Amino acid sequence: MSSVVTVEKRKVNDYKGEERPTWCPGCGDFGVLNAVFKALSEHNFDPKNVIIVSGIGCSSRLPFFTDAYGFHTVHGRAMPVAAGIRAVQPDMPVLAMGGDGDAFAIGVGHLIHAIRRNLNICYVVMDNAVYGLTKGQTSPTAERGLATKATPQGASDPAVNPLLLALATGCTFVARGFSSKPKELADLITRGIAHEGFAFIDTYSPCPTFNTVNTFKYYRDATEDLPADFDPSDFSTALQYAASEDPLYLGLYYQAEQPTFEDHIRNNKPELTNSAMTVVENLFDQMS
Amino acid sequence: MSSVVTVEKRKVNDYKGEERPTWCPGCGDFGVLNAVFKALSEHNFDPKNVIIVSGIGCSSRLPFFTDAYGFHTVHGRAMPVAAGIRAVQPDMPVLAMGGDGDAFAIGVGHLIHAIRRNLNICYVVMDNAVYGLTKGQTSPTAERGLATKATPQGASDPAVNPLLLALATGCTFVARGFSSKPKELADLITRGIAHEGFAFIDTYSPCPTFNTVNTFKYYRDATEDLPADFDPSDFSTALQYAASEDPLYLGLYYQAEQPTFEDHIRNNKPELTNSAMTVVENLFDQMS
Amino acid sequence: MTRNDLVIRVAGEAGEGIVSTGQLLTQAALRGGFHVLTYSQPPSEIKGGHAFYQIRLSADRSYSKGDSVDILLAFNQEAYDRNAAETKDDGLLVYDPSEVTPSADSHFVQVEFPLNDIAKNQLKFPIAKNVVAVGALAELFDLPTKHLDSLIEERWLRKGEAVVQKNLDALRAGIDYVIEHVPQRDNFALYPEKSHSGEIMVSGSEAIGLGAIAAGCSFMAGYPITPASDIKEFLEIHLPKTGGHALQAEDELAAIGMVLGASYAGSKAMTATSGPGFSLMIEMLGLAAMAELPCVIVDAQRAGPSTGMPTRHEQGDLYQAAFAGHGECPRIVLAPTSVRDCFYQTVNAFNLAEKYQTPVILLGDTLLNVRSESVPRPILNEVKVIDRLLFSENGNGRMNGEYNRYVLTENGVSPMSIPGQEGGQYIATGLEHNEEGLHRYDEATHTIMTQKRFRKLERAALEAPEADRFGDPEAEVGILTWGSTVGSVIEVIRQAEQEGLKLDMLAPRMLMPLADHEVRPFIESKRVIIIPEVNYVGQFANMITSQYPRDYVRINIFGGMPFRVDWLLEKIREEVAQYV
Amino acid sequence: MTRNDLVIRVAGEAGEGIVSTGQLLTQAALRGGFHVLTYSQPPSEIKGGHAFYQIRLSADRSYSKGDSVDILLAFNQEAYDRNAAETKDDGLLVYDPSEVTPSADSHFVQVEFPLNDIAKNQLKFPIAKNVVAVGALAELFDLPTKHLDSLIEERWLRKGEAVVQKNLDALRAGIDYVIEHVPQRDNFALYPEKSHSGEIMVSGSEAIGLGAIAAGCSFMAGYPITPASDIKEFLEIHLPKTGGHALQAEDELAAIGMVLGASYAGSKAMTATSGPGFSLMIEMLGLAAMAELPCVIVDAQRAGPSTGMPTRHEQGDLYQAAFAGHGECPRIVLAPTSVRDCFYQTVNAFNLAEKYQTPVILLGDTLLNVRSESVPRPILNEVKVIDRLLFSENGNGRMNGEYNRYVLTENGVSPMSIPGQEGGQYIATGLEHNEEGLHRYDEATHTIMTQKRFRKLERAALEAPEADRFGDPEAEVGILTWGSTVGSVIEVIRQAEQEGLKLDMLAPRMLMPLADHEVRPFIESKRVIIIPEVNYVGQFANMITSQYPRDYVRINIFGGMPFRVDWLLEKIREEVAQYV
Ligand SMILES: Cc1ncc(C[n+]2csc(CCOP(=O)(O)OP(=O)(O)O)c2C)c(N)n1
Ligand SMILES: Cc1ncc(C[n+]2csc(CCOP(=O)(O)OP(=O)(O)O)c2C)c(N)n1
Ligand code: SF4
Ligand code: SF4
Ligand SMILES: [Mg+2]
Ligand SMILES: [Mg+2]
Repeated sequence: MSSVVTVEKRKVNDYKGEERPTWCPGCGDFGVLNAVFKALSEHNFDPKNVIIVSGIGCSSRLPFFTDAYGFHTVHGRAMPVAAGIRAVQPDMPVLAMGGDGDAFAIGVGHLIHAIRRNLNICYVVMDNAVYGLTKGQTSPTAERGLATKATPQGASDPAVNPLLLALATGCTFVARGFSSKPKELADLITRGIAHEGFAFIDTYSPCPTFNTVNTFKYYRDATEDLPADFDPSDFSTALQYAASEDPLYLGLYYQAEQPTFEDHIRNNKPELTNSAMTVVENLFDQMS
Repeated sequence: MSSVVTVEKRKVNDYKGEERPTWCPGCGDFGVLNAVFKALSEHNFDPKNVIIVSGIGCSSRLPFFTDAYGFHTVHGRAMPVAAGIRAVQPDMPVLAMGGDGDAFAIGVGHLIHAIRRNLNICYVVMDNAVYGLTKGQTSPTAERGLATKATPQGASDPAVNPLLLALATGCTFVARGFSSKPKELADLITRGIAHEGFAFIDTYSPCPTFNTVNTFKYYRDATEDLPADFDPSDFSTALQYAASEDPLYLGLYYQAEQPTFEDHIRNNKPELTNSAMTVVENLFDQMS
Repeated sequence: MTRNDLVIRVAGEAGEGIVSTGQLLTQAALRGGFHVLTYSQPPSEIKGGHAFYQIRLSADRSYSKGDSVDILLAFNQEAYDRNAAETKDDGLLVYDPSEVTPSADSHFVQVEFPLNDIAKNQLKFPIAKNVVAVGALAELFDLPTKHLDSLIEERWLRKGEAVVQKNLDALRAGIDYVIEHVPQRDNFALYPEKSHSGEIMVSGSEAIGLGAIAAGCSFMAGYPITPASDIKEFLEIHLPKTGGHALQAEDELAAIGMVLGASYAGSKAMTATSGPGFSLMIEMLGLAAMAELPCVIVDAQRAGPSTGMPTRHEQGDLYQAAFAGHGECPRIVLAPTSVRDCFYQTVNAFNLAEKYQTPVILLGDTLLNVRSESVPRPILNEVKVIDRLLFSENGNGRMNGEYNRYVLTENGVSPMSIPGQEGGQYIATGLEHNEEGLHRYDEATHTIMTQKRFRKLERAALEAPEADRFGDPEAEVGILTWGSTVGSVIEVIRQAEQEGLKLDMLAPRMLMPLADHEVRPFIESKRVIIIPEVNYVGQFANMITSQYPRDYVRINIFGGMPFRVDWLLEKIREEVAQYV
Repeated sequence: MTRNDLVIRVAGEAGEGIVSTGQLLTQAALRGGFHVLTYSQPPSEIKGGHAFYQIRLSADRSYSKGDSVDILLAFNQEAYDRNAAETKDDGLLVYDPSEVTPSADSHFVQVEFPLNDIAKNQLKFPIAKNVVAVGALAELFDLPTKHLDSLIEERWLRKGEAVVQKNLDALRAGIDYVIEHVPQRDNFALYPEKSHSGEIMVSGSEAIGLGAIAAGCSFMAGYPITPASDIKEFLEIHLPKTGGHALQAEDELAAIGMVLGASYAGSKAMTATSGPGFSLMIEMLGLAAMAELPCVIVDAQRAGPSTGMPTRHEQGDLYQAAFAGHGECPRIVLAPTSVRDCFYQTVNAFNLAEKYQTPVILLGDTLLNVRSESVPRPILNEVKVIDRLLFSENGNGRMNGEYNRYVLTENGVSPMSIPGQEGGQYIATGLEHNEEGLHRYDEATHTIMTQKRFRKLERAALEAPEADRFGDPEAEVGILTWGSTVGSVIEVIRQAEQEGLKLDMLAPRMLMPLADHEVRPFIESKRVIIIPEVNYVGQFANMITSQYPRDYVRINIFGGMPFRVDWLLEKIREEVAQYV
């Protein structure tokens, strides 16, 4: 009477949404989207059990192009929304996706606190050093002097180093990917999802429309894989490599185990909980 | 006919305001206020040429107790207000003063960007690991587990390390002070004011009313001066010492020279500027 | 002579037992069957400074803090100086002559009460000073000692028998002193125990917390701010007992963000804040409205603008609650009218949020949130809880065989899905979107979807929680008001009636949208309508006028304090005189 | 037959020269002395997708984009399919037969125009396709070639003589083709050059930037957002020329914070944003009101709520501008009624901010900010600039021998000091404060200071910038409107007049506070008042009703588009019919 359940391994196509991506031809975000599909299929998640949260920006449109549950929030607020989701559904995988402006300008305060909480999500920042959706202003990851059509005078401040920032605030999984290395990126995202805690993957994802400096070629020339014998459990080496400006290393810089936000929430509950009305009655008793 | 102008050196009392501090007896902020007076008198600034900006919190009340110009802003927004002031008055010394909640919870995004801009101000954070003014909730610098009357379940997240955060985001002057070491603190603030760029001084300033763990005694036992031969120009050593949890080092961790926000503003202007109406007329011409 | 209403104020240096003295009396009086209503004013200083705790005891239910003080216990000279003016001329002043020298021309009945001396020298237990005071005050208004005895036992039991006994002695010392030295204390005695036994003593903030739990709230995120922090702290402790969770976010933007995430994930979620924090939530209020996510935002109003006066009272955020948000942004606004109502309107807030998938703003204020009051214990199995309308695989929410999150319906409400639900995938977004939830910018979509979102409000108005009514329905003079001002108005109406002036009050509990079926008949049936509120521009009066154009009499105060009953009655008398 | 009004639309794939084609024509027409008004709709896609650029040319000034298209240049099939419906039945369709196949039943005058063929095969210069098209269109409406010749020279001179010549050839090829193949083109010819020469071609965003500079603005901070980014980008380039500075902040909270810091430090400062960013500024709007810091906030409205439809039009933020902010938070709201008015109202915004030391919100919108229009060149020495009222050591702002920042005055305005000024030290704060600026929480202070802050608004209303008037002052039917809707209304009134229907329009430019001396007489003198606006609830209509209770006829649309003139006229006719 027992039946054998063959769990069919899902394919990349099973995660595609009906909506076709609206990105410009040649946009780096296509590569990231594919890597996400790949990572999801690696985990063989049922799309109905995945939630993808994003902010606002070209990159933040990504949830629309998948078949998962999604929340396209407002500019800079993907992190708190993800935290609220995880507080309620601590067992459902949550990916956060968005741009560098979203993550490091308006949203950087939340990013730091999401990292500090060790929120168990995987956050992929599609880093193109500009604001794509608003037509090409420089973002916090633009190198000082980067000039664009919208900001012809060039960026006036030095770039934020997202990896150092993540490491300094206690991030338990810190990596850098590149949209045009789809296999490696998919692998990083797969591992980031598997990681228990906050997985941060800063990902070069060029914007050919508005950033003519930080192109695919630029990143291909500037990047290099982390050494084969690199030890991602060593915090100070990670800091050192993260500070490097030439080359820019790709790969997993650091991984550590720490209690998560979700652990805390689970531990905060008594073993036996009561119905709402019982709890209220008991409180009334105490107030008489 | 020439007259000799004797510049009288100003005294600490010359910087006191009419309003007496409203802090609880024994609050660490008294020591910080005195150190500020001392630093201002070291520089012999005329009080009318100093601006003190703050957020909201017990500590942020500080401007009211001085005779300088001041802006007691809203919670978490001291940094942008200070930037606006400096953009307009790039030669007038600006101090920013506030609490750890103000700086590292609601205001941390702005802090990072003020640091990145290398805004030429001196920012003293009075760190008591709690929200004093709202009666004792834990702040982002509270160690995990710190329980207070308002948060009896204890802090659920690990503490932010303000020094690492500042270093990772490119801060050009990073120091730690302690309210009960008035001479050393005054000296740090004096040097922070003299520094060309963003001077960040995280300062232990206990709240005896709401934090019964991180007391004066606690910090006296936990802290130690940076070694006498410490070299504040060495970034990686600074990172290393900043990461130390036992002991907690006091002193100047790091100092570097970098272009400032104000440099950029000065450089952005043409040598000869025009009257507003001339500029507008010229633009009209181009639009015909 | 005994009275049925007594206001006692304990005043002194903040942090020196003012609050504990008041609370002990309060609880004893509650158990004694009196109605109890407290009022306190925290000091403006960070610590220390002058503070007081006031208790109004009455046989019948009272509705406001009481305009003036019957018994003033002044712990020090400043307490006397600051509070004498608010004490009735025939009131009773209790003071320690070692601390206080009353002015020569004082009219009060004065009781010299060597508190420090008794505690220190007679009892050899200086910190029992407050308990001595409690005994004295209780004796003055004739509270049976049994309640105090048992409260003292409960309170100090953990410290051992000896400590309990010492406190009981202190209590007795206070009682004895009064018996001996205040022969004519009849004047302050209250009617014997009345029918308020079985009530619970609760603050507005606690009532909101209790309402949230009862309504099924399972997530709360907040950020500390006066006077809303108590709600967060209450839920941090009690929500986990139901399996829920409350937490402190890094700021208010994060708090509302978390709430929307939790709501999307299937939870009934809320935040609580005051004006400054509420202002920071406005962008995401719009997101909730657009994505049609249920959520409850409590705004415990305080005096503004900006940081304003964090510990003072004002009804200044109605405009913000009703109108803030860029673009046409539907929301429901509720205002409880009493501490008790805080419980019920919080339940309604969650029910409306779920039923109409829209943000609901609950307007508390310093007066309501901070005040403790004895209120009838809510009967929980009469509390109706509404849960989310979910799509079902072969019924609700399907279009062309697929789930459509924003399917158009008659009442504008579309079935939701919860992550994990098979076939329920959709993208919640702040962009304009079609029925499927995909972003679309054409004229037809925006027109239809705007109508859909507002249609929900039209329906909600039909089911608005019943307005608060008081007074004579036949009266020609109507008072239209809202929120905590209702307390003062009820007492005004009672007093006016005794003087032969008939008044009728309507206080809508749903302020946005207004329930036309309640408001219109009231407005149409009155010759004169008076709108008192604690703000400058007459925010409610303006809202009413724009919907029901006619003339209204506005009465506004804006000094950080609630309406005094005598003052408001006088004002109303003046206004009515002009129309007669 | 020649006409005096012509609407040309160039449609195709975004990024394929639509905008450059349109702009070349626009500038040439400007120099030709026509009035020019443009309208464009950016695609909803991030790149690519369908887009168009529309130009309305007229001998007399026109006020709206034009309801329908006279000449449609369709670059591809989608462009034809999407825009044919908006093209007049007797309109002209110009298309490349290699790209477009018009439908069989099309009524248009159709011109097959082998653009690609000419550019590629005849000229051997494929990218000159757009210039060929410009030549063709210019010839159709009879624009003197000299303006195009010189524009082409100016534009390509840097690339060398040869390139200039090639483009001139392309232009000529387009002209020649039309001369040869479209004999009956008279129908599209415009009146010869009229009196608009000497005008400047400017967008609303540019006009705001120019107004700011003219008013003495020396600091601007912003954060990119559609449709306001252009203002920041304009000022980033041009403000430094006066010694000022504009910069991109990390978010809108920072932008408004910087503005307040700059204002405190003595600068005239502004920010510019759209709805979502404006919502984030609300907390600090209150700080500006409380600390009485002058500042200008431009809100270029777009369709909401939430992220809404970033590229679409709506007048949906009036409520937010007028009412957002916790507590009683005074502010001034201005709404320019045309591109030209954007310049003048920006100047007024700065003047009012300085004079009344209060935040001033300037409401632009997608229509005004994005549109380019030829407008009379402002005469700068007629522009009045008001500077800050500073305290002086022995005059203004002193009390008991000391400077008092918030000294009480008759009009509520107290002299300011600027850091560095001797004896001028004070603490700007969002706490309630006394005249000295020290925080105080007593009833009297809050009452008096609230009145002070609102007294300023009462005065400001008396000096409101004059309302926009149009139409017949004797008409019994009044139209009350605001902002960019004025353009459509003016054209409605003109057209109605030709049909014998008399209408009169009042559009206040100051919406908060309202100028009673303008609004009341208008309202009292009309039998019927119609309030058209592009939003759902009738935000302006509600504000008007609450202040001037009576019945109004509301006309609302909310599809992301401005009013069509013909539709609005028809609606008004219907409404008026009911009242006659
Ligand atoms: C509060 C708010 N401010 C500004 C905007 C306008 N805006 C939309 S996307 C964006 C930046 C996008 O940059 P990034 O996050 O790097 O994403 P990208 O488009 O480059 O992928 C901005 C500023 C907004 N939607 N909301
Ligand atoms: C927007 C906003 N949220 C919350 C508050 C309430 N609040 C006032 S001070 C404060 C925190 C103070 O903590 P900290 O900055 O550490 O200063 P401290 O009092 O400890 O010196 C908070 C949350 C506020 N004023 N504004
Ligand atoms: S604008 Fe840039 S980031 Fe946006 S879709 Fe196009 S290429 Fe990608
Ligand atoms: S509450 Fe704490 S931080 Fe505030 S004044 Fe008192 S001791 Fe200082
Ligand atoms: Mg980007
Ligand atoms: Mg603190």
